[in-house]
Amino acid sequence: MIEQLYQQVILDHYRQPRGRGHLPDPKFMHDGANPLCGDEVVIEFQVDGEVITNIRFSGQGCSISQASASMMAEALTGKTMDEAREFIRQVYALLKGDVEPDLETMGDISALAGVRKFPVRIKCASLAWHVLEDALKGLQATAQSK
Amino acid sequence: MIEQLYQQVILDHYRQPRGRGHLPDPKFMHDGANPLCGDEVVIEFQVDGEVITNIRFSGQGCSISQASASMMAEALTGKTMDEAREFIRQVYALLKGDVEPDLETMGDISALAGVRKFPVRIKCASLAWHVLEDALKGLQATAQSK
Amino acid sequence: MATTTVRTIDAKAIRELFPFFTPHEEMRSLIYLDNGATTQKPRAVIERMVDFYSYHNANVHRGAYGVGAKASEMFENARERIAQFLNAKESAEIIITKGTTESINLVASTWGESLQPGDEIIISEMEHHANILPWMQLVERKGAKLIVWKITDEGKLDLQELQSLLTDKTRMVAVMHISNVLATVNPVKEICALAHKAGAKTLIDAAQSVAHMPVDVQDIDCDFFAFSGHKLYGPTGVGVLYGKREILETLPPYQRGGGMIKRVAWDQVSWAGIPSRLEAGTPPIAEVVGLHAALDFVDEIGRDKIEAYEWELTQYALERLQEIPGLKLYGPVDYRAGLLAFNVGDVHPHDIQTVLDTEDIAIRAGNHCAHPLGDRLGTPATARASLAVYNDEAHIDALIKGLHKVREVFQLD
Amino acid sequence: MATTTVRTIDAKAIRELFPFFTPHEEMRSLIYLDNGATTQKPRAVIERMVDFYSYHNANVHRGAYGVGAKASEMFENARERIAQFLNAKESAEIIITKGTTESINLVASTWGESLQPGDEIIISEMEHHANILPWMQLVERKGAKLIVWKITDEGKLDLQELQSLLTDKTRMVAVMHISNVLATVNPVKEICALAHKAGAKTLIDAAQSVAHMPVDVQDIDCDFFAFSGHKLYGPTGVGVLYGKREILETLPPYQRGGGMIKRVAWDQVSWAGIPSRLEAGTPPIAEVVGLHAALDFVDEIGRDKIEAYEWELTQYALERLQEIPGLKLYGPVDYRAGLLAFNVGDVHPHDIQTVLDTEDIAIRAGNHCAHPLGDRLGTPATARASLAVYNDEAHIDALIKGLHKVREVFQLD
Ligand SMILES: Cc1ncc(COP(=O)(O)O)c(C=O)c1O
Ligand SMILES: Cc1ncc(COP(=O)(O)O)c(C=O)c1O
Repeated sequence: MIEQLYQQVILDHYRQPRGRGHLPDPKFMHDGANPLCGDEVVIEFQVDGEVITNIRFSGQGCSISQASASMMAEALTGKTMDEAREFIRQVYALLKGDVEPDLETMGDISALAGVRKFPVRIKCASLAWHVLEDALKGLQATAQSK
Repeated sequence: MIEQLYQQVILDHYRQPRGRGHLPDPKFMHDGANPLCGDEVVIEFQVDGEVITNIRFSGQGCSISQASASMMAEALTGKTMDEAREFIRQVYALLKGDVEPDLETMGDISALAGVRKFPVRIKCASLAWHVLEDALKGLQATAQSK
Repeated sequence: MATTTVRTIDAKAIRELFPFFTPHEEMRSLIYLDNGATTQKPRAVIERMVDFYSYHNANVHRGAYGVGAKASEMFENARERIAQFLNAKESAEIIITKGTTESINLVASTWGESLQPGDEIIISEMEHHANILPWMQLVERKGAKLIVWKITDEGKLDLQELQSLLTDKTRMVAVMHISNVLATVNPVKEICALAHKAGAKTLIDAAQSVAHMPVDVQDIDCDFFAFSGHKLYGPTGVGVLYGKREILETLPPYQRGGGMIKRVAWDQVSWAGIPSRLEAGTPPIAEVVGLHAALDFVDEIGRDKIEAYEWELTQYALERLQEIPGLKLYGPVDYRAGLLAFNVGDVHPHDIQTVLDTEDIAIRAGNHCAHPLGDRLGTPATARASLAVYNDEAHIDALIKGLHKVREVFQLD
Repeated sequence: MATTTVRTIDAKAIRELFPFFTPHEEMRSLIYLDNGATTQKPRAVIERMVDFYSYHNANVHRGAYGVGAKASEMFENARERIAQFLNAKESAEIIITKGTTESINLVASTWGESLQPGDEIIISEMEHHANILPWMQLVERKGAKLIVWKITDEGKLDLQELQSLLTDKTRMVAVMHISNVLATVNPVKEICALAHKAGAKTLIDAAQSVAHMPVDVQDIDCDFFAFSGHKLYGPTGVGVLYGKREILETLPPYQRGGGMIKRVAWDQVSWAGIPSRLEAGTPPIAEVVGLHAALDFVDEIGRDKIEAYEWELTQYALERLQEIPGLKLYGPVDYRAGLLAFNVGDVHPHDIQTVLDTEDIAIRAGNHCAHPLGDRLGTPATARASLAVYNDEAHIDALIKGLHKVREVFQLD
């Protein structure tokens, strides 16, 4: 059971994170933390028209929270903001068990389904996605108010 | 049992207190309260040489605390301070059950023995005596420091 | 002395849910009429705490999995339940404290920080010390002013009078929901509306109301609402402060320690959000879990039913107390909560209490932590019988019999 | 891996006194190594509270006879017992609070009132947030200065260093008795002597010590001493502040409400004496009664024996932890309390915790409410196993096995 949580892909993303670091001139930056365990994730990204062109993350915390941030940076780079929003919804559904993992559409992220048996770790797995979701909401609100 | 607590003499002292009131020019004044029930007793008195010449009390509280103050005013007026101290010790012994009530030496005060069966009322019965004892201690300390 | 009212509640059946009222070696059985001071605890409350300590005990929050996560979940579920009980918008509006007293002190300390010299706080003349002293200290500290809303001769609060006290300097109106001496049920909804119209905030001291009537903080529209677990069939050591989110979010921390910060460095501290920011240190975990069970207990009976039943019982008591010559009752008689504060002739309340105690009836005697009200009523102390859902007419009958005995012992004829 | 030490305590027999460790449906049985966060509760503690709630429940003080007087007596007896447990001179020196955090906040708020601009408070670099944040707030409010007593590389406090920090402006030295991360046992007696020589007062945060070693406040000669019931086999919702009478008597009230006054009028208030003055509102009555039973539990085993036994067990743990490649242990190894904070390779402490949790071993992971210490150690989080009297070598063995599993899952080879 524990091996379902800590699958190879998770360890890989934890140890060789994609997109860990900072942007020289981040256009958008948003952070979040899981106060119960202290996990922290900061997301920076850039936008070209509707497309998210660049995602970097920093922060610290358990392997799940950091691997999940890495997977997100990888999966959402190049997606439009609408696509990203839809993708985030899919990830929540995956974590909750509402949809089954599908390697084809979700890639590495399927491995996050392992948290289902560890309810308290769902917050770790969803942290980075919540941070980006919040950031996109902020963007939308700014755009609409113009 | 309840009639042992509220004996006729107690009710008499409660309703017709001896020495209730104030001295025009009190030489000594001391107060005390039973924080658990709110009983309050203030004692004023005068001293002629070694003799306590005048005792007045004021305050408010249950019949036991007020009757006991009245009895004290009556019993100790005219006694020397040493005699008063010894008397106070006797009253404590009576309340604790260490000596038996004796109408001859203690008079009305014997009735206070009724509180023995009501441990929480012992503090009510002893309040006035504690106040005077404290006042006499204060006097002694002042005298010795001269 | 039968009543004609329909019995909406079977008090005897309810008493059977309480170990305190089931025959036991340790104590003779007691007619307990001191519910204003604290209520007895149903078996369900005691057992929920025993269950917590026995099988789920762990500290909450801060990175615990397994048993710790379960404890955190039970704790946060209780917070949700409290929010629902009060009809708060969300559980983040529920701050766990150790009691009504702490809840009010917390508001006076944190919200009170924003007070300016010359600002005014209105409290009523009937308040408990817990809703007087924190404000006294605050106005002194801030150069503000405490305005006392006088009671009517009937023992009520007059809204006209409040109108005339409200000024553009009024920042807070803090009143009790139900008086612990007069039993007056104050019109808190109307009070809050008037206060808000004047731009003031409101705090309701609900220590005496939550166990005895339905409450809805959104309907009352108060800004703060405070109560204790132990007067609500729950454990000691726990209380609640409800506050509207938009106000709580502006408050600085109260006590400081673990659990209420995001990050501490020697040169900089950032606070956690609500409710954590206002809850430093290990909270009363088992007590909160026990309080959850107490709310369930109350709602299983139904707060509407409890209110109606206690009013029936109160009417019966009011009627029968008239039999006692020389008895002076305080507070309104047209409508009131189930508290009955009185004096009998020249007998001191402690003596009334002692006589009743020998008859196995527990009442309270004293100033009930409301000295200024005692001064207004001209009596430093009263005897007080206070009802709860497990009391019934037989208890009132015993009280009446006991009061006749008081008159007899004190030869009042 | 047998040890040669003489087993002074039969941990298995002790576990049988705890419902948490007896087999039950509700939970799989757990190896509980999170005692630094909170301890489990012996049956005697739970039962004493059940007994109180079932048969003796009443509010304390304020003119109650019968059952109320008995409750007051139980409450005050517990205060006496706490005084005796700490070897305080008298029970009036024992203030009931809701926990260590409140105890320290109380001192910072009340004693702190007398602080002057430029005054200095010394705290150590290893303190828990509960002994940092109240002082930070105080110095800010008063224009005073917080001086941080740095730890040595070994994780200890150096008395020479303290000497150099003490000035004629030092008003308070506040340090923890035992570190909840490093497990360092600080030389509190020597610290108090040095502080007093400099004219400063002292506060000891004893949250981690009272359950694990004999303490004697007169011998330590501290001015204040704070701890929580829940880390001492007692209930949540209750803590203690010891203070020397001559200092407590000079303190203004902390929270305000019922029970802490002599007399309230609109224009004048007079306070009650100690300890009441510092205890506003209904205290955690059942919790204090439960704490009494917890002190009895500890003293029946004997605090000398507990200290010796836990040191034996700690030595065994220190030895065995060396088997784990890549394990970094924090804190001194020559002597320490039974807390073991560590990291394993690049595995995050929460992941260590999760793996151990699946092996039915409960430890804590995180910053342990000591961010500044984490900064000093260069690690935001650690995994922490912490021992109590019911733990034994088998638990350490299981921990070691679990850590091997961690290395395996995380492919650390
Ligand atoms: C050293 C130390 N001080 C203070 C505290 C705070 O105790 P409490 O949360 O019971 O107030 C703790 C426990 O978390 C501690 O370990
Ligand atoms: C109206 C009122 N307010 C406040 C309090 C204080 O409650 P606690 O002592 O639980 O803090 C009480 C109870 O004594 C009360 O009756």
